[in-house]
Amino acid sequence: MSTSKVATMRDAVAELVRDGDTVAIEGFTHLISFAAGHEIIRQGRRDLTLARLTPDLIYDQMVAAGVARKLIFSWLGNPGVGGLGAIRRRIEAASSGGPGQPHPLEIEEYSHFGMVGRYAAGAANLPFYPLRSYFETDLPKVNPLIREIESPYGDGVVYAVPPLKPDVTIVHAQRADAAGNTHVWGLLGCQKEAAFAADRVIVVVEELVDEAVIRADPNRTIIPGLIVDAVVVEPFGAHPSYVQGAYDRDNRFYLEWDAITRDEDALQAWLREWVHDLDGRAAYVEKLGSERIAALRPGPALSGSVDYGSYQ
Amino acid sequence: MSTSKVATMRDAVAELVRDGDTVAIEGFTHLISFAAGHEIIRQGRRDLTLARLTPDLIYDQMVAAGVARKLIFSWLGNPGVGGLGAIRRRIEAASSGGPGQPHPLEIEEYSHFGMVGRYAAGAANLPFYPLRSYFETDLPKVNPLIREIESPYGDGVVYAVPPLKPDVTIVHAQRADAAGNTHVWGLLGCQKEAAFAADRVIVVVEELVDEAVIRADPNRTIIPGLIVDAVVVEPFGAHPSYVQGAYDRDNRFYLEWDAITRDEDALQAWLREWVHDLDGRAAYVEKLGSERIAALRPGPALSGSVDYGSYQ
Amino acid sequence: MVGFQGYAAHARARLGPMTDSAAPATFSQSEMMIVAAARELAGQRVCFVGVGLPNIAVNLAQRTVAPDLELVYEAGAFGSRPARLPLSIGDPTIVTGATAAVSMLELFSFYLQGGLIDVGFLGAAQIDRFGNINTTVIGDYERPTTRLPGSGGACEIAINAREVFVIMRQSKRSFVDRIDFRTSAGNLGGAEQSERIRRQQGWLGRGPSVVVTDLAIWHFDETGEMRLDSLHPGVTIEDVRATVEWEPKAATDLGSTAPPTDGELRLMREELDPGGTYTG
Amino acid sequence: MVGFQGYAAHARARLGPMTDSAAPATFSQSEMMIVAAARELAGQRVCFVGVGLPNIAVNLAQRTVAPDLELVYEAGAFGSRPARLPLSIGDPTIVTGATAAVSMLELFSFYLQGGLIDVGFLGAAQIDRFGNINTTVIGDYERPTTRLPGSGGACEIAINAREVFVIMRQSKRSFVDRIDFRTSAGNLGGAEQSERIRRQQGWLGRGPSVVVTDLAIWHFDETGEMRLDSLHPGVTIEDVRATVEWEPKAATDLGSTAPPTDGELRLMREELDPGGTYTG
Repeated sequence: MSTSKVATMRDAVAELVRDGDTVAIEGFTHLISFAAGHEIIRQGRRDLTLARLTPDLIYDQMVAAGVARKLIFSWLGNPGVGGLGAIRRRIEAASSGGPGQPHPLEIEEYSHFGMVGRYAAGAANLPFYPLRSYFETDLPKVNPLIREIESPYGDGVVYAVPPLKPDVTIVHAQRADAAGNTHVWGLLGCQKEAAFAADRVIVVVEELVDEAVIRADPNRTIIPGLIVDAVVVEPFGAHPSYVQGAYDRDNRFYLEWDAITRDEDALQAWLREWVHDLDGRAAYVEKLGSERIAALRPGPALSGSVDYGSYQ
Repeated sequence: MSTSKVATMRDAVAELVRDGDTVAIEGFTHLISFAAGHEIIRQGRRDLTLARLTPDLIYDQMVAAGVARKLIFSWLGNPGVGGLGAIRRRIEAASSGGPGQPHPLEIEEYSHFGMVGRYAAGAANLPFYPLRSYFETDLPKVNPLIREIESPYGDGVVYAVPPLKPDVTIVHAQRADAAGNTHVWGLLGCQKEAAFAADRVIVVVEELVDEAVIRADPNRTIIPGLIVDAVVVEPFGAHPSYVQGAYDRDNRFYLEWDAITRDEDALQAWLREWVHDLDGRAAYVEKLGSERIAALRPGPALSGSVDYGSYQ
Repeated sequence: MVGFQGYAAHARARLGPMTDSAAPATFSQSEMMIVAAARELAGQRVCFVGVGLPNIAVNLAQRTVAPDLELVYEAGAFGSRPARLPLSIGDPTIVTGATAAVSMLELFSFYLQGGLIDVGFLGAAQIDRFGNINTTVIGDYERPTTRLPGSGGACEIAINAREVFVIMRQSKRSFVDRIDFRTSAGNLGGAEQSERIRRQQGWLGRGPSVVVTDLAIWHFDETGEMRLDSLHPGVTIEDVRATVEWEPKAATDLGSTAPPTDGELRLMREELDPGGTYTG
Repeated sequence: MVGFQGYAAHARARLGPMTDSAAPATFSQSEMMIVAAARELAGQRVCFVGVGLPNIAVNLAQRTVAPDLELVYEAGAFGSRPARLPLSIGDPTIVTGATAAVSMLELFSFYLQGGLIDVGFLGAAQIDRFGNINTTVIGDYERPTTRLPGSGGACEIAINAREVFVIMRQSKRSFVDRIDFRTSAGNLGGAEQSERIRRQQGWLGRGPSVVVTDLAIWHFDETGEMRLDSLHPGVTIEDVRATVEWEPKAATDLGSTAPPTDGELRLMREELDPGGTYTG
């Protein structure tokens, strides 16, 4: 696996993300690849099905930019702040649907465990994933893909969710080698399951490291290069989400988004200024300014080193 | 969780392992708690159901000592060397079963994935675990607990295995704090699943560390103290298996076992000399000798440290 | 788990600001609600934490009545000791210094569905007399008047945590006779049905046990229905009736909630929420 | 995956020692078998490694015809670069310096059943003409004359690896008309049934593609039956017939296996197996 998969974000998205794809930019609060989402907007992809447990600001922006046809999710909001205006308008549009209204967004809804189970079934080539959730709730009534399954041991019925196999999964990580072997620490979310379930995988990293750094700590490897198609080096590419140990979540941005997302014009203006008028992440970072970035740097908290032992 | 769970092996086994229990001493080649197995023999437990993917030498010894009624497993042998004589004689005894023969050992057999899936279902409180294995093989014919289950999505039938919930799971690890929060590195096997599936958990460690060492690297935690009943500090407690970074597998012992296990008298003599006549692991280690132990120490291979960041 | 502080803000925006007239000027109704909720955690061991109001209540409890409380965040953190009050439940401060950081598959499978959670702390947009919760839509699902966040992990927490605490502001829009969508199971149609189905389904949770609002503390009686047990300072039973769509049951020995102590207020105002995000 | 070197040793003990008379004195039949098996891995990418004979063959291949071969061990290691030949497939040397060390649940779910393995390398105690494998019992399951190791991961590897290589010694006891127990699926009753069932079951593996023995190299013809393709040096077709219970098919252009090179022998004797554990 000595062949390098390092690519620019522009080339990776151009080659691996196609109109009509099911795309999963995963990462639960932690490690959300805003850089990839913005590049998908810049390249004008259309009719995407966007899958994510928590659509978060990145999907609000992508929906506002018109790249999406459908949303697969489990929790829709700006955590601790409010709603996601663009997505909400597209969903609530269904109720009025007048000519002045935006085109309704198709939705397919689960719970967090259901979404994680869907990725896990996809990754494991299983026809379904069983869980105890949903009985006596209204979710199965509005989502016919959530189905009952009877235990072969005569102890009752549980529910099943179907496998979710994205055409492309995009994850952000602290570091990877040129072959795509990827280390992640902090919250792991469901990136591993989403990546193994996908047909194509793009890994975006803060830092490109030598293979030896990965092999020095094999238990830290979340995604093997074996399933990775492109490695994009994009420091600060997860802002305004965060990277454990590298930078903090920019809560100020999440709070400020509440006003922007309520106003379609303000949102479109934001997209022009921060996405369309910039040619990539480097420009975005420069526009943010070194002061804002410096304020997000955490102090150190080292894990310490363990000894795997040399066995000759 | 400031209350200490640190106990001696004698007390931990006396209190937590009971006649008739289903016991899982897990660890795939790596981290097998021979120390716990020997203490169970010394305390004369009876009618145990022993669960393990690979019974290995420890269960051969326990079966020879008469503690077991039944074996639940997926691969029976001395890897790369040969068979497990005591277990084999007890199984093959079924074919002759004469008065001179030992009492037949009940067996329940799966594949590795099936065993891991059983622990996972037990840990997740699921009524079954689905997998694609077994179709068109003879295993389901001899194990009625391996059953077909139909996908609710009309795409065919897979097999299911039932949850396995040991009364007690015993795992060896590099280190834990007094509350039982446990770090493991190297091969992880299915210890996590077996521990979460169990009613009681004993963690045996090479080293007792301060809680701060665990909290410095939360991604390294395989088992939380929340599910641990006792922490036993037993350096070299996994010999002749190994502990990544601490000592090597004693292959010489595994090779020598082949001759011992073929001869019931030699096996019983070994049990007397190395288990019954010793009062614990410390005596076993002393008997092994510092030279043998020193020869098993690996050279260093450090993981390196990562930064979790301090977020005040 | 769901961020109700967020939704509640919207609800307030729609309903017009709620006045604090019923409470003394020294503390707000939100502060009383958070303090009362925190106190309910006394003696609890492992708590699954929701964003927003549950989050601040639980962090207050860890600093007051429940110092050994183990915090579990659905994002994949166990044994967190947040050095600051996280705005989101996926904040880096819940990981640094935590006991374990695991995948969500492991957290939902082994910790939650596996039965290791004592208390699941939920918010809600609508709740009925039996503690069934709606966090999905107001109006029809296909044609919602208001689209809410949805389940997140709430429907899993509601059935797998040993018991469920709910914290929410009460009004005729939130304490309703019939919820528009059942996102998370409470006592279903009542205690009898709830116990039967929970047993039959192998759920490890007993269901909701307490609801703390800006006006009062509710528990559940033997029929599985919500029962008013304590009124916050300055709140009258009429205030409660005026903010509940059904005719609420009240305990014969109706108590009155002790007001926040100076220590509790100081912790919230100076340490946990100096900006007043939750308590304003 | 199973340790057949171990079982084979027992089998030999029962059968009496196999002579190397058919092979020149410069190398043993075991060495020829291992070398021939290693060469079959040329051009392969990801190999799931069994203990014993597959283990040494794969390690030899990584040092000769397939330097980029990614080794996967069921114990939970991916991208291993063993500094020494591990006696067991759970040896610490497969972890230190590996690309990833993961739980067995993850390895079997995502790597194997998920379809990332190109070649599964298995041993066998008994094999039939269609490549179905027995590693469980000789005789009746309830009353076995010889209890074998069982499946381990073999039955999973047999259906999920893109193709399956088998390495084993051949004899009338191991190359049998009917195996006593079907542990791992090969081509079932033939190519047609195998393809139908593999499609219907959603198995990602195509089944067995090569069997390398101490006497010869076998592939599978369009009917799914084993076909003799190459005889090792000094081995005659009669030697093969004398060690197969059924009447074996042979390729019209029957080849002869090139003997081990000095380089291959040196690697085995000096680096991989100086003790002669596998090659003796």
